[in-house]
Amino acid sequence: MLRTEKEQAEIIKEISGVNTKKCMKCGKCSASCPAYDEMDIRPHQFVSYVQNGDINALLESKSIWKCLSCFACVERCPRDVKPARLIEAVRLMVIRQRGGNYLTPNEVPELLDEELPQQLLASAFRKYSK
Amino acid sequence: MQVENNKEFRPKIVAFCCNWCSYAGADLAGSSRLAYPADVKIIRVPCSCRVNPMFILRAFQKGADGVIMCGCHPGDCHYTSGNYYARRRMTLLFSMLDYLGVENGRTRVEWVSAAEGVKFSTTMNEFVAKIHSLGENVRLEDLRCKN
Amino acid sequence: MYKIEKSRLSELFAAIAAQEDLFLPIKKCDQANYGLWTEEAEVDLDTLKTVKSPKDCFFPQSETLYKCKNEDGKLAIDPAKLQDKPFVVFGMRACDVQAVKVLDNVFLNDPVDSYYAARREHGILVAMACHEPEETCFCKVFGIDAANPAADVATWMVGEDLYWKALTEKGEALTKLVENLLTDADEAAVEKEKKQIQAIIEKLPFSHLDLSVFENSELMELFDSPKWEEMYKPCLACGTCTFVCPTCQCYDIKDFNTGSGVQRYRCWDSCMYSDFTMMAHGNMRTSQMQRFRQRFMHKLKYYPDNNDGMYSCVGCGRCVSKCPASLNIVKVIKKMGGEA
Amino acid sequence: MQELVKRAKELLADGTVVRVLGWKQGDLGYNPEPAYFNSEEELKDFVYDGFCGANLSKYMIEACKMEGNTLVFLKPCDTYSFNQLIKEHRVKREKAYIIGVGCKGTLDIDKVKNAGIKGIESISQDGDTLKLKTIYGEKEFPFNDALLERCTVCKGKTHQVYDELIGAAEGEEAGPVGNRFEMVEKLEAMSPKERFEFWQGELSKCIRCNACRNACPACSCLKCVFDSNQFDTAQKANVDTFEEQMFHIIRAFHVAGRCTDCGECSRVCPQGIPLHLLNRKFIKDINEFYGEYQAGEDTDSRAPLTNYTFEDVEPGIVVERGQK
Amino acid sequence: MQRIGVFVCHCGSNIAATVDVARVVEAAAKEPGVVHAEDYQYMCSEAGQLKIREAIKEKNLTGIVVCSCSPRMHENTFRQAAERAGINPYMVEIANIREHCSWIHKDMEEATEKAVILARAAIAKVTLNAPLQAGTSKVVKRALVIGGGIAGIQTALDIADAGYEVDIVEKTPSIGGRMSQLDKTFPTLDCSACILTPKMVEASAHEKITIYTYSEVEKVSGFVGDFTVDIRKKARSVDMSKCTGCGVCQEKCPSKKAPSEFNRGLNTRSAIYTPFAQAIPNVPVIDRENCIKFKTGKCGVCSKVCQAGAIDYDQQDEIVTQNYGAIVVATGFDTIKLDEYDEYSYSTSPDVITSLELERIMNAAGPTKGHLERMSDHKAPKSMVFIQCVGSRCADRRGKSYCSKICCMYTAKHAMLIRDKYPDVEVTVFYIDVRTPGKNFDEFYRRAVEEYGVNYIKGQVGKVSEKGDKLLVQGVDLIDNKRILMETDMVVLATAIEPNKDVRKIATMLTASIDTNNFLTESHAKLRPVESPTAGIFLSGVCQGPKDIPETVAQAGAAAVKVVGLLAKDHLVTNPCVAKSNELFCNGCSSCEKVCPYGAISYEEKEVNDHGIRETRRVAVVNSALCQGCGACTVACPSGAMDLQGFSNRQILAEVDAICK
Repeated sequence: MLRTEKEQAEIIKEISGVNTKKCMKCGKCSASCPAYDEMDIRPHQFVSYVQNGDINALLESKSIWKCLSCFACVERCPRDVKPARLIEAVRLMVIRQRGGNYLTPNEVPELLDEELPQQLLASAFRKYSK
Repeated sequence: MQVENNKEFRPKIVAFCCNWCSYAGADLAGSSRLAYPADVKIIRVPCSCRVNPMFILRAFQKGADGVIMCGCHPGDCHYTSGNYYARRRMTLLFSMLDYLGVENGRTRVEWVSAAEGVKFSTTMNEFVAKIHSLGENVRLEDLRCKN
Repeated sequence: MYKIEKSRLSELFAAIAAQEDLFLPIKKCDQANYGLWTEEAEVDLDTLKTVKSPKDCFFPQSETLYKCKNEDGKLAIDPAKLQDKPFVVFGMRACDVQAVKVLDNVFLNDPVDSYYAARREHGILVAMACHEPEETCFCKVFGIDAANPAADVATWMVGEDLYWKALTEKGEALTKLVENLLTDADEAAVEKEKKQIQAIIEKLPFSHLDLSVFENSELMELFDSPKWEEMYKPCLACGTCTFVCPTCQCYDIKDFNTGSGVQRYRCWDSCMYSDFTMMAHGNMRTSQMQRFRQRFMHKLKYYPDNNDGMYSCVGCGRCVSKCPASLNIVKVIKKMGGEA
Repeated sequence: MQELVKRAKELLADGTVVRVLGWKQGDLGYNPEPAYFNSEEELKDFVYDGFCGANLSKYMIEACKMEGNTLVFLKPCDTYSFNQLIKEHRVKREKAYIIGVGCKGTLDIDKVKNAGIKGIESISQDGDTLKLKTIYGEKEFPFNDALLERCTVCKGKTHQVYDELIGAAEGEEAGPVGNRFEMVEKLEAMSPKERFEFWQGELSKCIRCNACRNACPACSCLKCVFDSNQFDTAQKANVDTFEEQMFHIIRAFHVAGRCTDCGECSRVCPQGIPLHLLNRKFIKDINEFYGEYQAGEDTDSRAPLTNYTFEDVEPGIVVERGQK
Repeated sequence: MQRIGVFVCHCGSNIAATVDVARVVEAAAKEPGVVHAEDYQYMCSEAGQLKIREAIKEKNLTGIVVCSCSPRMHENTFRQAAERAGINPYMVEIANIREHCSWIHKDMEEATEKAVILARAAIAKVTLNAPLQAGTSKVVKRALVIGGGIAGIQTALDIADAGYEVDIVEKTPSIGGRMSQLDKTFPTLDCSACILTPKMVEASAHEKITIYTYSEVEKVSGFVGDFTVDIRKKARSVDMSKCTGCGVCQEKCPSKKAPSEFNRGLNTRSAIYTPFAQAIPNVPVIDRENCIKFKTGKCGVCSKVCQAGAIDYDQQDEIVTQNYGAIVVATGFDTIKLDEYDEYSYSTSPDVITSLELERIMNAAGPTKGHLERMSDHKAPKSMVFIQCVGSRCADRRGKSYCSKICCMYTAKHAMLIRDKYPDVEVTVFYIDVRTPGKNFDEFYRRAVEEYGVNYIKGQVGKVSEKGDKLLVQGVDLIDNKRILMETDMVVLATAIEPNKDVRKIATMLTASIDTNNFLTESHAKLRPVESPTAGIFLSGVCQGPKDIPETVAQAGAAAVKVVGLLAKDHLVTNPCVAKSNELFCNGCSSCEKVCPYGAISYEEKEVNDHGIRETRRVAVVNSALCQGCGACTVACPSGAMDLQGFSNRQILAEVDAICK
């Protein structure tokens, strides 16, 4: 069950479908990110961390919970790298290791708030469930 | 017995290569010493659009086990549009052969530029391996050419 | 006269095939054609006319004459083996049997065609009377009796039995070979069948065509008739009529490059084809009208003139049913003045 | 039919045409032949019924070389062939006066005969039933059961080119018809081995009579490649190995994108080989790969094989599709 | 019967180390038709060639096969050797036993076996070879240049200076192109107009140069040495022979609302206009879509004020047909559309502009007379942000995958000029990489940073949004890994460039090949960079790939030399391996004509004698000067009437047979 970081990096690439080699390190993902300041590891760094196999740092980072899943980085990336997918993949890996959802579908209606955009809820559900 | 037969099997493979891209790609594979099996024999044509379906059928009739056609990448044809016509012709021909029950791995088209010596070599290695797995061509051979 | 139950025919075929190659009508992909009998083959004796005639058994559509090879700069020739074993052709109709005689006149007269002669020598013809002649049949016009086929063995299918009668020495020999399967029979049932067949033939629409115009007219008069011009136009110049015809005997000789040598083969040719009799200088028959005329003049005039009045049409009617343009020799006979 | 004859006579009389190309009564109930009529007198033998299956467009190639104009009767599906021939400069539109004739479907006498009806003396039609007088008594046969395969998947009753219509209306729809690709799809679903056996069985019957080629309006070559020495491909050899298939593959390939699916090849094959299944495979592939295309619908579009787009599928699709 | 000689080359040890040359000779000698076979160390050497020539003479050879390296290397060498020995050069075939055999196989047995088969295939082919005669075609001593920018002008001048007639076709009312829109040029900060206009004047005054402005190429036929081109001269509505260029009509024109193309729509112009003051020719055109006279039938002011009586409302488009020996494409570029880049607010804020718009703003003849100001409120900016790589190096559908090459340098130029002229303006450049290969280029960029204090930040901008009358730029500094939120007055986008939209149409007319980005393809990326693969078509400027002015001018000169080299010949030798139709087999069906990329096939009604049948048939005729020998027609032809000389059906089949033996 214990995997090396390198193996984990491969799994993350596979889950996310991201080819990290396509990144040209322009930083537009980070520049576009609304949660940038909250993050310890920034979206553009996610790409290079995965590329370099520094997965433990990512698993422990708070960035994965700070990402809003707004996909601005995916939309604007000129090289079609999709950093948000990587973040999501790392998050999934953490959730799977812990085993258990933070959120179940039944809990969703209670959280509904007229003020909140639907997208946010969908994002939250993505984030906090397997 | 079966195994031994397969070991003996030396497929006959005809490769039609266009003069401007793929033949040059094969030359580059050669000068880069990128090996591929000697079963592949190349016929030079000016353009992939010169390859008549009749040539391919004839090769099978005379006992070829596989036929591959290589041309410039779509958009790069020396004659502007030749490979586009070739692409349609070969698509339809291959589909028809498949429909007649001929193993569809016996025919292949690959676009190889003059700079792609590596691609030429890997393509040929792959294709020869494929033909090895398919074995001898019996469905399209003219028995008169057997002896 | 012998008989055998219809249900035991497969035993009969197996017995013959155990000794000799047996060719008979076999149904494959919905069509009956003569083929080599095997246990799996679907024998079809009910179809009156096979698509191709049994001509193939004596004069195959394509046969290799010899092979030659370049062996270290020297030419090595390997001639094809002549037929040297007996074989049986079963189920031939009276017209098809007559057609073999037409071919004999061509191939067995000097110069003798050794390939054909060998097959004729070894071939045993087992004919079968036509139980239900069809509207396209007109063998009667050529004096052929579909009820009494004149082969080595004649057979009649009556009810649930096949009646068997050897007519020649070859036929006797074959009978001996399968004697243990046959039982003695009297001729009454067969005589009745014959009468019935003859009665039907009388009623067929083409049975009374009149050929006298071909006997009484000068060759050039027929040749120059303006009617050819009127008749040929629908002809598509395909070779269907000639390839289904049991008497067409024209062939071409060609070479096939096998890569390692050359096979010289001969194959049926068709006078309907534009390159028929093509020579270096060109072709003497340049129009389809001429080619069309050639076929029918040959069948109805040239051949009979050279063969004591024997026509080289046997009225099998295959061309009548197979011509894509519905042209046929009957229409020609009628047009030339042979309306019954 | 009388209306056709009447109109033909008028057009001959007023000099619009000098000859009529139609069908002539045969000597059996089911074998009318394509024929030229040069005078009013000759038109007495004119016939038009379900057995007039021949596609007269092919004859127009020769007719267009003759002096004067020709009146030709074309069934809806024949007009596709005519258009295609115009496109290929094989006929001249101005040399033809086209009467589009209505079509209720064309018949295959072999279907009747295969049902055991022998000795047919005459045939008449009564509503949906064919009444057959035979030597062996009176017989009946449902009209629809005698239809040629092509008519069970009729591509429409609309004439693509004509000068006038008789017995047909503009934009007429065909009744409910089957899916013409049904058998092709069935074959595609088979394993390669099954397909190979199917075709081996069918094609080995071929006698190389060339009826399919010579009846085909798309096979309009003055000199077929199989008749010339261009490819050293003998036309006359009949060997049950690859040579037969070579002929049929190349023939189908040469008419790919030009074949209107008129079905003449299968109609005329003396051995009943379903040759249309080869052409339809190409038609189906062309439709799927390059967009719907019906040859003969117009006279100026580029045929699929003389055309391309940058995004065309790669030949590898054949393998990919096979893996699904 | 052919008498064939086979010559097997050792190529030193290149071939002989893996192929048993002696066995190849032995096997070849046994092939039908072969009367001579030998091997030699280096067949391509003078001694080797001598062996070939001697054998041809001694053995009366009719054809030869050389088993050696790729025909791409030495086919011509051996053809010439054959010709010197008196046989037709096209009676030579090469069996490639080096690149395709000895170099890729290790096993001697295997390689030798393959070499024998390759030799056999070549022998089988040469047996069917027929002598071919290369034809000649004439050369029309006149060149056409499509596009009147700096690339076109320079090419035309160089060709004209060599003494040949040149026509320039320019789509807009004046020559000058993009360069005329620029203010200063890097890296020397020359005034663009100062260096361009003299060239424009020189071109217009050159006796060998004819300029067609407000004109487009309509149709091209023909082939290298003799192209026939239809040029559409669009109706100018002004008689060029009468107009004095006084400009009164433009002043008086009441319709002044049309956006100025020259100023990138930053201001407007009159309906009758010359794009800019130094336009050549200095003759206005009436833009009929905006002209009141053309829209309503009333007005006619320009006609009334024109002293010369040059206004002609009835003028029609005119087609000029001219023949040319060579054609140069110099169609240039445009900037890409930014409609889909919402994140930069280009469509919504007038203060977000492209660099080319900035050029006009900085230009003294531009919409602001050279004052740097915001387009929204005409206030002078206090700070400016430049964003690099907008649409360049993009893998998505919005942008271009390539680097536009010029942006880094012109941005440095802009930044430097602004800091120089307006030292109080803060200038920030967001970049991904700064790419400055070129003489004095990096020094130039460093000066912008070091001497002029331009603030370069590594990191692409994520978003530009409007905040009051300011623009809020959101980005990151990748070096410091810090969020940057910056308020600024103007944002300048270094927009990707792309080939002019019309180039696809022109490439199709010329059958010149084009790549997926619509840049014209060169014949060889390294060795023939200014020639299109289509003979007689040459490339100049950005239509071939992104480049700056000095590179463009250099390429223009190179293209001109190639053109001059072509025009200096009286005749061209044509490739004899062309298609040929057998009229006896031809159906006249037009299939071949449809697939011919060169328009080389035409049809004629011809009386033929087909084995005694005489009739008039529609038959295909190949113009052997036009045909390039691709063979597309041979496969389209169902009857096999069309065949390719040198690669005939029978020749290729013979090779197939020999290989499958």
